[in-house]
Amino acid sequence: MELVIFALAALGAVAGGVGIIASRSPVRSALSLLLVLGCLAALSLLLAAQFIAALQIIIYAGAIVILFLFVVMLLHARSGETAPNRLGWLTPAGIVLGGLLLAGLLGTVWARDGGGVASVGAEFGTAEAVGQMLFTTFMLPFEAASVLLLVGIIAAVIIGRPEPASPTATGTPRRGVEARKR
Amino acid sequence: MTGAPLLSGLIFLPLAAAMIVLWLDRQRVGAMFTVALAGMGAALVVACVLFARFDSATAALQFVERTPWTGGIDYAIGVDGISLPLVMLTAVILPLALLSAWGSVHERVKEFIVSLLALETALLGTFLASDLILFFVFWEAVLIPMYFIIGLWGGLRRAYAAIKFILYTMTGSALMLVAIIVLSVQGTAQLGTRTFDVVALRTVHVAMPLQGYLAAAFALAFAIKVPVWPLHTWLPDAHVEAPTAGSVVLAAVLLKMGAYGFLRFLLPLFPQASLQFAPVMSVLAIIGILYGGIVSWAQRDVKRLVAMSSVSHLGLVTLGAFAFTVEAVHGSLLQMVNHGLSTGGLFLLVGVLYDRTHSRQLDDYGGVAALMPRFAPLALFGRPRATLSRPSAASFCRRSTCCGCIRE
Amino acid sequence: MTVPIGAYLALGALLFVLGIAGVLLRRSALIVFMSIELMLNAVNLTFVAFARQLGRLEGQVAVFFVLVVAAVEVVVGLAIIIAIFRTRATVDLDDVDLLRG
Amino acid sequence: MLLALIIAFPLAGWLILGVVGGRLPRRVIGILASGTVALAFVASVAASRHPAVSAGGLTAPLFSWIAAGALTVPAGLLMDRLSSLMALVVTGVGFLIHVYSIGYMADDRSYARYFAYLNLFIASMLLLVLGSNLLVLFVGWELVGLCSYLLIGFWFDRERAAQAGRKAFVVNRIGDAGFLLGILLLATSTGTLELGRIGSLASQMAPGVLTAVTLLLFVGATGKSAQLPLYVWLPDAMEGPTPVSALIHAATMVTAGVYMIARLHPLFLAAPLTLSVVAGVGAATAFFAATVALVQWDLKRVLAYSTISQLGYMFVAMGVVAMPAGMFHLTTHAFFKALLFLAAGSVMHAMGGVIDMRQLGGLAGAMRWTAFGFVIGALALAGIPPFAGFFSKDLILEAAFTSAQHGGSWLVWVAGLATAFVTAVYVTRAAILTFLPPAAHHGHPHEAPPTMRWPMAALAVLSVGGGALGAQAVGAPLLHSLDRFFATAPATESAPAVLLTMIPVAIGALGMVMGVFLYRGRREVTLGAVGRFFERQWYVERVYDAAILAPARALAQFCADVIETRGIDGAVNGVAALVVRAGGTLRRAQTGFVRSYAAAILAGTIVVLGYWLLR
Repeated sequence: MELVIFALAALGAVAGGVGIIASRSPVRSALSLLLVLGCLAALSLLLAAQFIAALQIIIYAGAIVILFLFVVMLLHARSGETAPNRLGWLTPAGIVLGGLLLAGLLGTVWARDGGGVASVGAEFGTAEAVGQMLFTTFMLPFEAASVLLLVGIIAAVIIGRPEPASPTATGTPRRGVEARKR
Repeated sequence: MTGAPLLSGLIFLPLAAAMIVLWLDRQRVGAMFTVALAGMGAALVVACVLFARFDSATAALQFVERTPWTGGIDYAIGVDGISLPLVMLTAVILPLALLSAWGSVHERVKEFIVSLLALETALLGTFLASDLILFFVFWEAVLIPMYFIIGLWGGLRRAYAAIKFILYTMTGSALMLVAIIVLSVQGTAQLGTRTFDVVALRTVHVAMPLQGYLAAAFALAFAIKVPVWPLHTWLPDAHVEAPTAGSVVLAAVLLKMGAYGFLRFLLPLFPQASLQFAPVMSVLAIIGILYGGIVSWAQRDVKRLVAMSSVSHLGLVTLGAFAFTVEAVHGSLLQMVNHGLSTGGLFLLVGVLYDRTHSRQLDDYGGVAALMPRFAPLALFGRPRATLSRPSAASFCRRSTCCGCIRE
Repeated sequence: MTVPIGAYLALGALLFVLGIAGVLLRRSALIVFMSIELMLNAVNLTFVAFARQLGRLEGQVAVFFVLVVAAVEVVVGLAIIIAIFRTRATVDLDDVDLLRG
Repeated sequence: MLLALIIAFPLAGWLILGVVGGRLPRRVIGILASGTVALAFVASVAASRHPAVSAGGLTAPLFSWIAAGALTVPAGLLMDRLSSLMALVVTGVGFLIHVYSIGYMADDRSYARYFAYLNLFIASMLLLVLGSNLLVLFVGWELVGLCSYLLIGFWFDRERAAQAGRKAFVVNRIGDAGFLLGILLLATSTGTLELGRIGSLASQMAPGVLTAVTLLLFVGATGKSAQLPLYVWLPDAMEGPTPVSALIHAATMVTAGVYMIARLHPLFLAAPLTLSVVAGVGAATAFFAATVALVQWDLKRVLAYSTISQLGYMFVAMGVVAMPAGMFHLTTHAFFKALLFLAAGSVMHAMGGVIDMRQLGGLAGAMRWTAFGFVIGALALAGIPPFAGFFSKDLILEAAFTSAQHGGSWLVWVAGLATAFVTAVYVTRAAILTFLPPAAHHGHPHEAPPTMRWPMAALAVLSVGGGALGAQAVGAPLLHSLDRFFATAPATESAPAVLLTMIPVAIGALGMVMGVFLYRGRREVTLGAVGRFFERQWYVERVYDAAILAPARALAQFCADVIETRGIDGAVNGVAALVVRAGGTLRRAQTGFVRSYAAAILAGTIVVLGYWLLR
């Protein structure tokens, strides 16, 4: 029974991955990313990581992909590839390198396989257990993560802010436009 | 011999004078020069006192002063038979160089005097330091004022000459630093305490292959300073571009640091390796002697001519140093002092000529002797003294190498 | 018959390579971003798989932090893309080569 | 102590004149300079009378000069028979020439400097002669070379004089290098440089080393005494004032080489090969110089070549182991050659510097003393019996003859005779062209002032009476004293056959008759092609230029330009350029495309992964 779920989820995830790369319109690739996230959540459940699965759905699928869609909508018109591809050599190189990496990774996985699966209690992956650990041993990283988020927010606001129409009172050269003139 | 800290006084007297000069007003050139001269004069007096109270019987270091500085490195200075003549040479030559600059240097006089004084301190320190790191510090300290002297008050291509001078010496001394550290590590392993003292490190026995590399590093650093044949190209440029005072000091004393290094550090610290290097260095020295002579024959610029002749004279010194017999070492030391005095004198004369005629091309000097009758014999005496001094040194070379080399 | 952990790892590897292929092959900045997200998720999967195999929760905590980082990265990245779009009116990565050596 | 005085006097003279000379009045300078040399003469006479001199040698250790490890060199003076003779000659002739110079240089601007250098020369010559150690001798040797440089180039504002001075110095240095090599080899093989002890150690040395040492010393001698290979500087040295030529280039300095060989005769005696080389070079130089003298128009150059030729004779004497004869000839030669030079000097003095014989002639009338002096000198030089030249030259030719009998080469004796003949011819030519009418000059010759005349007179007397020193009839006091010194030299054998002594005299007379016949009435006879060949010194100078100077200059240029600038500097700058170029190529890797960087990162990871996997 578990095998069937695993197979389905795996298939879905791979299809989603291919969809991201192959699809022409960015919206469809965003949706295929959504599919991948869903399948991954399922797989996490299989691996007794309920909290992670929930997180995956809420944060990733809920917030990040939505953000993507916003940006796609914002830039929807000119996202097609019009300019000639100057890095012609990159596609074959990408495929070759990708293949090599896959072989390498699979090699390591196959070489290291073995080692039994540890038995684990029912409340193994629950939010309570993870939360317990998060707020005790991983206290410092947790706080650091929060600071990181704060910084990220501020950065996004500053970068994303549209240029004010008139030059600012302090006479600092307006970014962007001046930079290009030099 | 505790007594008054004679050596430290000797080293830091010029520096004190430099401080005073710095404090002086820039316009009062006369005052600055007198203060500087007083500083150097005092150093000369101390050097003479040192000479008087130096008993030549013992070979050990005398007037040793040792104060621990940081981990294993201590401010240890001492003088012995090898460094005494060179200290005296420095103490004599520097005031002369200063005097020669009195008339000829006009812009930025204060900085010039300060750098000359700093140079004297660094030179004295180099000759007196008996701690490897302290020696290295003074060795590098010499470069800075010399760089400014060549770089700021030099001739047309002074920037090129100054940089070339610095790069040449720096590459050498960088390797030397590595060797010093490795040596001290070997030393601490065998002696127990962490030390850079030359006398202590002498007893350290270093395995042969490693000793070879260490000796090679030291030899390279010193070979660049004593221009041994292939590494000498910085000397003509530095001489041509340096102002008179600079060339005098450069020729008379700086070149001796390398040879001093051979005698004081390379031979005692790495006996087996030095034996191994002896044939190679002797051949290079011989080439240097012949090559220096030949090239100086084809020179147009008189300073370059004297520079190349210095290459040849100092080839003799390295030959003596690597001959490992008492006479040879005596000879090379004597030759160093002789060369210092005669070449220093020659550069002073060239400086005087240059200030009058502003040209250094040999063929302009044809009838100059008539213009300055008293001056010409001085030049002639300067020149033959160099040749006369040569026989006394030449005859000291080691038996077979020397005859071999000259016959060759 | 439980699924061997190796399968999960292999799947993670496959997804990771797909992500890389996406980064190399596509020229639109957005698609590249999504493939990066895909790669991050592939890594999350591996983390979870190992956590399960070793029975240690640290794996899942690691995933938590990866998520945080991914979130910040997306936010800042998209802001940059918008800024570029506003000045260069393009999303194509190859146009943006001002930093040539 | 007496010995030190001999040198101290001229040295003091040099110091005083050198330092305060400029301010002293001319008269005082002259007297001071000549006075010091006179005192030196008196001191050397007193010293040579000292009993120790005839015994082993009066020594005066001065100070311990070098004490370095095994090699200790005590500086000291030594006077034995040989050096006493030399000291007397140097101070005696020197004094006469100083007196002569007072008159000759009367109107010269740098009067004091001239006498200072002259005194320094006498002092260094005495140091050379009285040195007890080979190194002290060498220092004297170098100082003498320095003085000759200073005095030849005395009128340094004249380009030719300065060049001649430089040439003399360089050629001498070449000789000195050989000499120094000899000393070093001697020092290393015998361990000592003490002249006294070298003689005894000569026997232990390996023959090969001994020959090498003696040959090197001989190279030094040829440099200083202007023998064939290194003679080129002497003719040009005539640019200096004439008294200088008389003193240095006739009487004293050039004989230093002969003295050195005499001083080290035990070494040379033990090296037969070197002896034959010495004799050969001596004979060749004698003949060569005589022929060249025949065609010179400058009177001083004639005398210069004749000096080279007479020195050749002295080396022949050394070569055929007739040291006493060589020294005797050295003495007599000092007298009559100095006389000839002084006479030439007074001619120049009278004619305002003109010395080219083609513009002289008919001076006998006005300059009676000078002419008379010149003739006496000429007769002595040609070897006509009553004069000194005959006795000394004859002895050498006899020795050459006997050595030829005992297996030496006949060529030496034949060359000696030929030279005697040519000498007679050129000396007659010089006399006729200079003094006999018709006069070709337009100046007004006047006789030399007394200060110049008296030294010439004294030298004339010595040229005539000098022979007595070695004449058999009078018991040859000088020869006997020298024989005892050169104890190793064979005692003078039975009275030589009268025939043997008559041949050189006949040849000399024949030469003079030939000269009179050829150049009567001052006909400027050029000997055609042979004359031109001789004139260009058998093209020796040109060979030197082509064979040595040109390639040396090319080598110097090559080293200076190619090796120095392009070679080493090139290498250094090359390295710098290399680094810059490498930087350039790497720069192109920064394409600016994000995706190419991604690809690069990926490649990196794969490599690491691969390494980790396959390790």
